[in-house]
Amino acid sequence: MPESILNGLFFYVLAVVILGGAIMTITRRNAVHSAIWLVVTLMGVAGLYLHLNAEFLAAVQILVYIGGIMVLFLFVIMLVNLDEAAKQRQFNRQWSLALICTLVVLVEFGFFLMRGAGSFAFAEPGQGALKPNTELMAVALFQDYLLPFEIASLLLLVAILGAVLMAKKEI
Amino acid sequence: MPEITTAHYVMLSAALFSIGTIGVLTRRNVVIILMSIELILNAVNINLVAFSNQLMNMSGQAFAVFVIVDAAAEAAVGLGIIIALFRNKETVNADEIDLMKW
Amino acid sequence: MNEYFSPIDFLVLKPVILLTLFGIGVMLTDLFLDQQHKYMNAVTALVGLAFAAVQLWLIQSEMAAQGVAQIEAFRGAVVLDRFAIYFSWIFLISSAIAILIAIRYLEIEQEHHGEHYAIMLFAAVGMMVLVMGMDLVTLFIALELMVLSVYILTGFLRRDRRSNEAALKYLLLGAFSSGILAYGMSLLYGMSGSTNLNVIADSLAARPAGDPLVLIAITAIAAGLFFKVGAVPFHQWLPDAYEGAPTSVTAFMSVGPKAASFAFLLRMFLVPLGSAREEWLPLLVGVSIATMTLGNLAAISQSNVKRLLAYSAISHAGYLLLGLVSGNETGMKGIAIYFLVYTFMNMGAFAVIVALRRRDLIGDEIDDMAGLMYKCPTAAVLMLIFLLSLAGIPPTAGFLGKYFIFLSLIETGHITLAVIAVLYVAVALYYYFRIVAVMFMREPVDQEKLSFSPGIRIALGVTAAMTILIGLYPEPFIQFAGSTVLSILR
Amino acid sequence: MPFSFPPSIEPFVLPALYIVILVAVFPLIAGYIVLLERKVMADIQVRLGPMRVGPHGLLQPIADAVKLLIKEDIIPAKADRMVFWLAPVISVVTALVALSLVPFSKYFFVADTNVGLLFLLSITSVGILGIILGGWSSNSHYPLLGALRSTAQLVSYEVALGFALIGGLMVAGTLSMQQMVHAQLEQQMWFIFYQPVAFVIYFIAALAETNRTPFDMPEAESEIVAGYHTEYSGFRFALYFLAEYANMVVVSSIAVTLFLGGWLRPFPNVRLLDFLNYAPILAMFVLAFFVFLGASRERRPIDKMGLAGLGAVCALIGLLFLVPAVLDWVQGLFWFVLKVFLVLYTFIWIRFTVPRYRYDQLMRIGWRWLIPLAMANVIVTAIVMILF
Repeated sequence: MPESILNGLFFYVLAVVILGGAIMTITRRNAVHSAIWLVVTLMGVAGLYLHLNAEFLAAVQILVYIGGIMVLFLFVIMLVNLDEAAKQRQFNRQWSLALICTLVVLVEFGFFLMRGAGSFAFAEPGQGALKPNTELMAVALFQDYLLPFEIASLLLLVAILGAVLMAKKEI
Repeated sequence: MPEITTAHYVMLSAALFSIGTIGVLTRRNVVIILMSIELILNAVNINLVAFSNQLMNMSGQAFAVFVIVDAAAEAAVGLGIIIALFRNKETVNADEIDLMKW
Repeated sequence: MNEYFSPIDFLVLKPVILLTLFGIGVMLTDLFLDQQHKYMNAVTALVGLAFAAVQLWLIQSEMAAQGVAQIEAFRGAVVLDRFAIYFSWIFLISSAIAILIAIRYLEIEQEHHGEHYAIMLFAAVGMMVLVMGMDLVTLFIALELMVLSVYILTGFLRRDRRSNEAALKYLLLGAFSSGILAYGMSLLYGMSGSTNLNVIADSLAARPAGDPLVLIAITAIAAGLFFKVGAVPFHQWLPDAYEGAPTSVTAFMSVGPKAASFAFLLRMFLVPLGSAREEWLPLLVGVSIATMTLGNLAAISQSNVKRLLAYSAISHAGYLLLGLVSGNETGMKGIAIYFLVYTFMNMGAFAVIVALRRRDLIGDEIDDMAGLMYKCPTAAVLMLIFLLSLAGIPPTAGFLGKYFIFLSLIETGHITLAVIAVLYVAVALYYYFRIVAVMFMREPVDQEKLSFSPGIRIALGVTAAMTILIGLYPEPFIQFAGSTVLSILR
Repeated sequence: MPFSFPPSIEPFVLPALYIVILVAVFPLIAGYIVLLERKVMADIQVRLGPMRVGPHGLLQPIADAVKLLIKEDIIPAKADRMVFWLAPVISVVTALVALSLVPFSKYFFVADTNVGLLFLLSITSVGILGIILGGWSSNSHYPLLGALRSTAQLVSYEVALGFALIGGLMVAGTLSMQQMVHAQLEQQMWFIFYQPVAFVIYFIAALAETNRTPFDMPEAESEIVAGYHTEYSGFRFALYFLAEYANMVVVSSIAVTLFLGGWLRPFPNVRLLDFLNYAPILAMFVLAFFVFLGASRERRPIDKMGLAGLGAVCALIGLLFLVPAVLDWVQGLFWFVLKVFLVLYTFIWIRFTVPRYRYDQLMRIGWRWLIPLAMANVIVTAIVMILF
């Protein structure tokens, strides 16, 4: 079945990109390099969305995350000039907690490999559809999730207010 | 090669989630801590979109949009606070932010 | 009317819409006010709260008149039940008191901007939607609106490093916990195929016990929620945030957002996770014991009153979690009445600290309270009342909440827990009385008179009166609380 | 079809071919846009412009490209080498990827997705990373300042640009680039007539997005040298240059697709004007005629022969267009390219007519005028659409 092999390949390549980027993000000394690797991860996630019939979300991921949030990150990194920080010790002492996290994940993976994918029972597939993606997204956002949508606008207003209040010298 | 199921995506998401968690717990640079939080939120979104694909149900994708909105809002305010802090004290290391006991 | 927005939706949201409009109004009028007239912003915000309260009252009496227990709106995304209305009252009251005590404080700190009141109103919007929410997406976004507003308020003194640091720590840990919470929510969605809490509850109930996914989801959601209510081991942000934030904001966040987070916690544990009670109960018992222990023991060694009250807030969270451990009607009633009382006594205590703030004195160290009895007997006596109430001494209101929670523990057979809790009340008495001792026994350092602004006068009057009133004449309040929280129990 | 591909890869064949064509041909086109710009500038300033290389300087772009390629490649000593290398690549890749979503004609497009315009916007927004990283990695003051300014400008104007596009999208009712053109065919109207305000805002924001005058702050020579690419030279500089012109083509293409009827000929519904379908043939022959005329005036024999050859090629292409199938295929492409070049011409025209804004003026225009105006436009459009 070439189709499933193609799918598998796609998944594994993206998984490597995502996880590799993530590991590089949290280990780089220079914050700008971290940010670049984070962009790699975010791109990988966007690719995954495309694969999962979420085109709209893939576009939003790139537009908002990479074009917006990551640019903001880079902007701030350059404003606060982290050259000093890059020369110092990069990690603090909470290794024990981090070790526990890693162990939990390893146990989870072990469980997964031992019992197979079927051991995780998710809800049964429904009757809905995911295409045409944008139209269905509009229906979801403006009908089913109208209230959260409105509150999200308020959330963004507060975020703008907060960012301006915090970052501006004189109000 | 076995079929790629939703469980594979959930595993990927779990791995990404824990990498993000490790980043939050171990890094000293607050900007990188914020980036690690973005990793966690992306793990959440992978989960949501994978479930949405499995269930043929748009709720997950809609939820993911809101998670992205939240990530943007948090990043904006967080970076604003970092600038304010940097203006008063020139450091971005979490354990040098120690005027109060951590 | 078209199909996706009905008059019912509008009715349910009326108080929230009013608050939003007034919040935006405050931001607009702020442009035209000079520094002397910034207090007008506070007045506008209070008027907004009053309008919302009137609407809430109208909805409540209409529901009572027609015998409706709950109104669903937005396709089940929100449910306005008595539980939501009850907590909404707490949010409106606490926001109003916080605004009253903020006016003078912000003037002294020279950070008196209209945005403060606008953000406070938006936070109230988030809290009110949070207690109404019956849908994961609504709950998540409302929670974020609330906490994001509080992060900003915490860092509102931009030129003060303590405030910056507090805001940053709070934001980093808060965002982290939101991520964990969202992860748990995503698993709930995957298991049930819906974001509606009732649907999730049904599909979780149909799962076999000990399902690994359910366990992971419970762990993630519990961790996220414990972060928000400041339970051990996720409490580290709380003392710092309380200490660094402007005191008026500390008063606000110790009551409003805390009550909202707790209501959210109740809703999550009782509705979607209700069927998995066996799985989370041991976790909850452990966390509540640890929370009471740490909160009470760490409070003993504090030299800063705000920090001391922060640890006492942690310990209160422990007591409140005990109410959920017993999980019966008395326990719920206890939690509800506890929050009503807590609103008044805690905000009152912080109002006294705000009153101590002068141009050259921050007033939040215990030593700053020295000889308060001789400088200003009123403040000292009021503080005594609030501290007695926080400790839970009988004639005051604080006794009532603890009484019901301990009663519920005994009813459900958790005798050991009840004993431990009572022992910690004794510990709490010790550190509260440290403050009292300083106020009454020590000589004042300076003789400068305290001056109370009208806002603080009103706030202190209301909080003290209610603390005593609820303590002396509890029946109507008990009935009010008791009848309202039943709606959440399935 | 004499032969056919296996069904599993069949849908990828044409797009792959188009990608190869775009990547191969676009640098050349960009070079000739530069030549056009220099010629127009010369004309406005009453000069001749480049005349040395080839007849009328027609080979100038190739000479320029060769020069840039063989120039010494300098990397500043303290630069962050990896990022310095990566930044122009990001810029150029995103710009070229964006081209793949442009509907050049009914047949000639690489991809048409359900979220086409959104993708286009998101990919162009990634290009900002190339600028900010390029400025930072040079480890030098002027590039960093230029990069920060540029980023702030791009992010600010992206908001206005997005809102302006929403106005057009509400009329079109689709995000797919092909469907937009079809919508204009069905509604028998270019959307510029429904959304004039949106078009103007879009055009201004597009000028800012591509760092063109009067918004070319990031490379204001007198203030911060050359902005973010001060330290770049040779091939890497050429990449930034290419990205800039690719971006110009992309924003013009969006304007053409959404507001100016895309690959439709003017008045596609009026039967009376059907003769316009033959415009490509006519254009080719007229072009050939003028080239021959020019050839007869040249003095040097090599120029004469060169131009004559070019004229012959034009005439040959014109003859080829006489085949109905070819004409049908080329029809849309012709109109699209014509419209894009008109928009580009306007860009160039403005560049040599309008003075540059100061940085604070630039930000004020963006935030105080364009964004509120664009939002008002969206609201008014929504109200009108509900009422009628």
